[in-house]
Amino acid sequence: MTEHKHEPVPFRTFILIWFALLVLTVVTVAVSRVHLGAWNIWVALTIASIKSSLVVFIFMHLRQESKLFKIGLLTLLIIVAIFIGLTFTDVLYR
Amino acid sequence: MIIKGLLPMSIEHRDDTGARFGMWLFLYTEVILFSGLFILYSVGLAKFPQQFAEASHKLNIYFGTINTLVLLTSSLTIALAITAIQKNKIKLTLNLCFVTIFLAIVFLINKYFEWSAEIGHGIYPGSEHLAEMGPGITAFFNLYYFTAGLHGFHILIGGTLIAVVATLIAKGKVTSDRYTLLENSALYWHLVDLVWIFLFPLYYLIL
Amino acid sequence: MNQLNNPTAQAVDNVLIYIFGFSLLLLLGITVVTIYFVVKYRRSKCPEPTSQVEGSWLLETIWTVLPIIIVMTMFWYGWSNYVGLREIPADAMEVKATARMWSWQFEYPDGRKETKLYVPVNKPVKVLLYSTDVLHSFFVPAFRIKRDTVPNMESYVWFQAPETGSYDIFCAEYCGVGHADMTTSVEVLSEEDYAQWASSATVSADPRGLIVLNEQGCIGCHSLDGTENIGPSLFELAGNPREIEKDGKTIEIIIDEAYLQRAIRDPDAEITKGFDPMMPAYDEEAINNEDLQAVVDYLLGKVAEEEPDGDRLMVENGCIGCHSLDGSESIAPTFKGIGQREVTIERDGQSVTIKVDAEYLRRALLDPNAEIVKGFAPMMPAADYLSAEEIDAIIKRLLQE
Amino acid sequence: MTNEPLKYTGFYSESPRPGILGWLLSTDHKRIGIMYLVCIVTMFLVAMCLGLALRLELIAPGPTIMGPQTYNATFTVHGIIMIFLFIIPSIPAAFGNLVLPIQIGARDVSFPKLNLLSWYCYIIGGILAVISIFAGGGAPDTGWTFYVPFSTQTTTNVNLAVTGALMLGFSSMLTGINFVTTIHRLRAEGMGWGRLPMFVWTLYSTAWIQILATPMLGITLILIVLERVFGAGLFDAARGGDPILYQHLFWIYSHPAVYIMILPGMGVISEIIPTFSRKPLFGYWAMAFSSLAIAFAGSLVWAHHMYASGMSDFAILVFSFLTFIVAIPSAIKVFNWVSTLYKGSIQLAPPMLHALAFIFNFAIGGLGGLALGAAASDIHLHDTTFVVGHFHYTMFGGTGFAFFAALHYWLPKFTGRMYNHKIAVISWGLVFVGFNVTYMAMQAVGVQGMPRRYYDYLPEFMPLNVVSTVGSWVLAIGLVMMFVNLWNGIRRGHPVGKNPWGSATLEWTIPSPPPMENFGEEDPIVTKGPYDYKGVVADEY
Repeated sequence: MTEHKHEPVPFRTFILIWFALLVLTVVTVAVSRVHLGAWNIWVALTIASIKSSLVVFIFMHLRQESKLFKIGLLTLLIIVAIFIGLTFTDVLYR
Repeated sequence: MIIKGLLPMSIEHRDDTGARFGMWLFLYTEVILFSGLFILYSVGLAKFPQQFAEASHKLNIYFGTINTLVLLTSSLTIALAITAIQKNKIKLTLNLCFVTIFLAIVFLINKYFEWSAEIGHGIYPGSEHLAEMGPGITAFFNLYYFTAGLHGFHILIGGTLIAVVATLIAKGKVTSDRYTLLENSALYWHLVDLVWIFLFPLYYLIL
Repeated sequence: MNQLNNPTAQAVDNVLIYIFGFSLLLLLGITVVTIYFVVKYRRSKCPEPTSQVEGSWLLETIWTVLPIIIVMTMFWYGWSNYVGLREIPADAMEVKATARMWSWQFEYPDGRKETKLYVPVNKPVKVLLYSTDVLHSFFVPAFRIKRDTVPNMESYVWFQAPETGSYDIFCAEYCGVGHADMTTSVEVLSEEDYAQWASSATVSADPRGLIVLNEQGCIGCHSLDGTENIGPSLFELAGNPREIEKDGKTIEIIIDEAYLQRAIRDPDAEITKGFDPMMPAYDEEAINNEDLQAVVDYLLGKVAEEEPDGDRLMVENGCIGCHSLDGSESIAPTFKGIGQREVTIERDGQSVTIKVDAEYLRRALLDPNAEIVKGFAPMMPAADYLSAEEIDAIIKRLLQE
Repeated sequence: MTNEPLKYTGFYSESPRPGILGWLLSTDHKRIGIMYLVCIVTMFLVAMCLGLALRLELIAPGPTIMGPQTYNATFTVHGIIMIFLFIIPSIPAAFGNLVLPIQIGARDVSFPKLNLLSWYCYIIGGILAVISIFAGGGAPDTGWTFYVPFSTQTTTNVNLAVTGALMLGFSSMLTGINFVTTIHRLRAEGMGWGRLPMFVWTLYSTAWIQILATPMLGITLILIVLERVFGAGLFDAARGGDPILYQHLFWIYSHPAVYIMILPGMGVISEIIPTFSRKPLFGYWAMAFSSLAIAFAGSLVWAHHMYASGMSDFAILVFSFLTFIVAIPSAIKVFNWVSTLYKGSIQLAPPMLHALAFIFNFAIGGLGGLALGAAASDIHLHDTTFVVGHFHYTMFGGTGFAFFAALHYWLPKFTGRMYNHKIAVISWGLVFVGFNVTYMAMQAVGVQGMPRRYYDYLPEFMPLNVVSTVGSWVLAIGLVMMFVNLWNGIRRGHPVGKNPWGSATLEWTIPSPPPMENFGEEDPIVTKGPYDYKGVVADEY
């Protein structure tokens, strides 16, 4: 049973990340006004993924946690992808 | 032994990492909960791409964007609160918690105005006006209301949780070397933010 | 399990026999080995274990790889036979099956409706499946076919019966209180019998005028329901004004018998505004005077609609599925003697006893769960999809009981 | 039989609070486990009576003892209670709580208060489910699957039942979170992953499914309630919904839930067979990884419940393929159990009899599943009583027998007294024979084409239905005998020592019943594997 004590993350880091998140929000709104057809949704999802990784790794301190936490998150994402993906084997080919 | 950092039964069984890990596991369950709605959404989008875009136009993008900024900022303040408590700046921690709660309330008020406007237009689950607009648009708004409603419910819980922790901080029960409860509440709050990060483009920005 | 030599049943049975056979073999093997070990190494004979082996990579690899191979053959065999259940022979006849709580209705391409599925022997039949309320499932054990009927979605099954006879149809998806009673049958008739059955159906109830319109292909350009097509619609013509172009001038006329006769015999003389002169003229060779009169009468609505048949409606719409005609009561009150009955109903939480009359029956049909006959559960679907004439016919028929 | 009081009563008498509150507010894993056990067995008996009534109704065509509406409500409630209130919590919540912390050398689970909270969720869920039977509107009649659109249209008390199921899901989820954290964080010194008893491995796999699948049930049930309240048309094709999508969401949880039900049972069997053969479990790592493999692959196969639903043929191809994949780890487990017997020293004690019956029943259930996994044969068997027989073979013949095995195996440990072995063997025989007669006949009549959930049936199905009903009586007599015998054993059986069976896992190294702190002041240091029987001697009793 090993204890992981976090070093405090400097205020500056958090504020920088916050700023990046604001910029990304503006970008995603701006991009959505450009017509890219089906690509719109993928661009929006990509930006959302970048934003959420910033939140998960920095705000939620996942960067500082042990491997266990990261493997757990990976498992979760795989499972969610499977749930959505396999549902689409029905929906897309019906 | 602690429940999410609550009062320990005996000091030698304290396991902060375990408590955080438990909280992460709980967050996984929340993600799956929302993923059920995202499955419905993605299937709807695949079936009715035009109608979803059309329905998305009816949503007010300003409300959506402002709420996004509000939530991102509240995420920042609660993250800062952890650094503050680690540095034993109790006063600052408390203030940051209050700002977070304030932003949560702003978010809900915003949501209230947004929804009343839409309901005023006769757009709500089961309404006849909605039924007239055809299946695609109905599906979009049903999902929008249920997803955003569930998310709003989480905001409510998260805000309450942070308020409780703030009281405990003020009472000195959550301190600079026993702050897992604050950390876990912050984790929960970030999750609420994460869900919105996906909800926002999917519902407000489809073109 | 009475019929095995039809194509769909064979496809399924091959797989069943293959898998059940292998399963039996494996089960026997496992059981025999277990019993042998238990007897041979029982504690009274072997007080201490004679081996402390913890595993064997070789054995474990063998019994990982072997089952993989076995089940993959099962998978593939199962799939390739399933494909046969979905691929319909080109010469299949189509029948629409509509499931509702708790009866089946089969509709033939000529509009004939039946509660049993009559099909000719040796002819592939494609059954299109619909549901009006909840999920049901069309299941014929003899043909090993099953498919859910989903509201607002179309699906299908097909089968081919090589022998005449009667085969059960079940509803296999739970659908409420009458689920177990939702049974009917496939009646496989010999070709002569089927032809006779089908011809009795072609004595069409349609008025002569409509038959002529269909035969002459008028419907191809002129709709009957008001939608504008290549030609003007034939919907509700009588007495309506119409702008026509005659001799280069636009004039307005009132549609009447004489106009319609001219429009059929010499269509190019007067062209309805907004349409092109392209309709062929129908002389006496094509449509004789008698038929012409029938068409015109039909278009002007002079043909009396035949009154719907109450008995038939009650069967077609599945009323009989829950309301018996012989006095037995399980799910719902019987129809026997309903015309002279007094019933105790619960309305807004109060019990009232009333005499059955036309008004009550109408309420019971259109909003069945507002007043519930004492002792029964509120579960009847509203019959609001029927036309006013049809409702009247059912009420009339019930009051005669 | 003796009736002398036990000299030592362990956690029954050592409690910071006396009396009933000492139980209701206890955060001790053993007390919570006992509370679960009592509720679960009660619920089992209730649902068993409902099942008997169903069988009795089916003894002849036409109405016999109840009307169709009652019949539908009865099988619905039978299903809800058996699945949500009995099988899902049976082994993980009751025996998992009792045994897991001791087996890994911990004093308690990671979050004891959360553990108590999940028991309360269970109780509230149970109460709601029971109220839904009697409250206005009538007992729910949707079947435990709550398929739309029927479940959104019926006037019966679906909302309450669904809320109950939601609470039970929450309970199961919290238990899962607790177990995963406990297994990661609280293993005693020396308790490496290679020394975990197989029961712990299976609980670990189960807990992950509970975490990653149960919320999907939550959202699905919430949507049913919202649909009933707002009538939004979420699953109505005319309003942009999709009724088949409901089935996807439902089975995304409910298929993995099948593995929540069976995996811990497999764990119990993996404990009992080595103990009564005095031989290490054959292929430890294969067994451990096959548990994880079942948990993972079990999440990929949900739509094999939907071949006839109107789903796309491509999906049937994919899901049929994946379904056969999940058969492999189960097969490995069966082969390894049988190999463990080889050259052992086999004692046919009551737990071992139940374990061997498990292997037989589970083999039938599993092999029957192959016919349901193949696309063509499933079309005929789907929604017939073959399916009912099949899942009773896995859930009752499998998990049920594993639960009985666990009762006979661990109850002496946690009560300190031994039941009568002779009666235990006789009752086992009755249960085994009654079970197989009941459900084999049910499978056979399903192959003939009798649909499930049928209150009435055609006369040609009668003979096998009679056989099945008679079998259910034998089964019921055996079960009553078994529970009476266990109850008598708890009340006045012989006191037992630490280790009546000669097992090598940690729970047998502490007194029976265990003390409040499990291992006392000193945490244990583990130096050998869970199936190392060298020097382990069974106590006389």
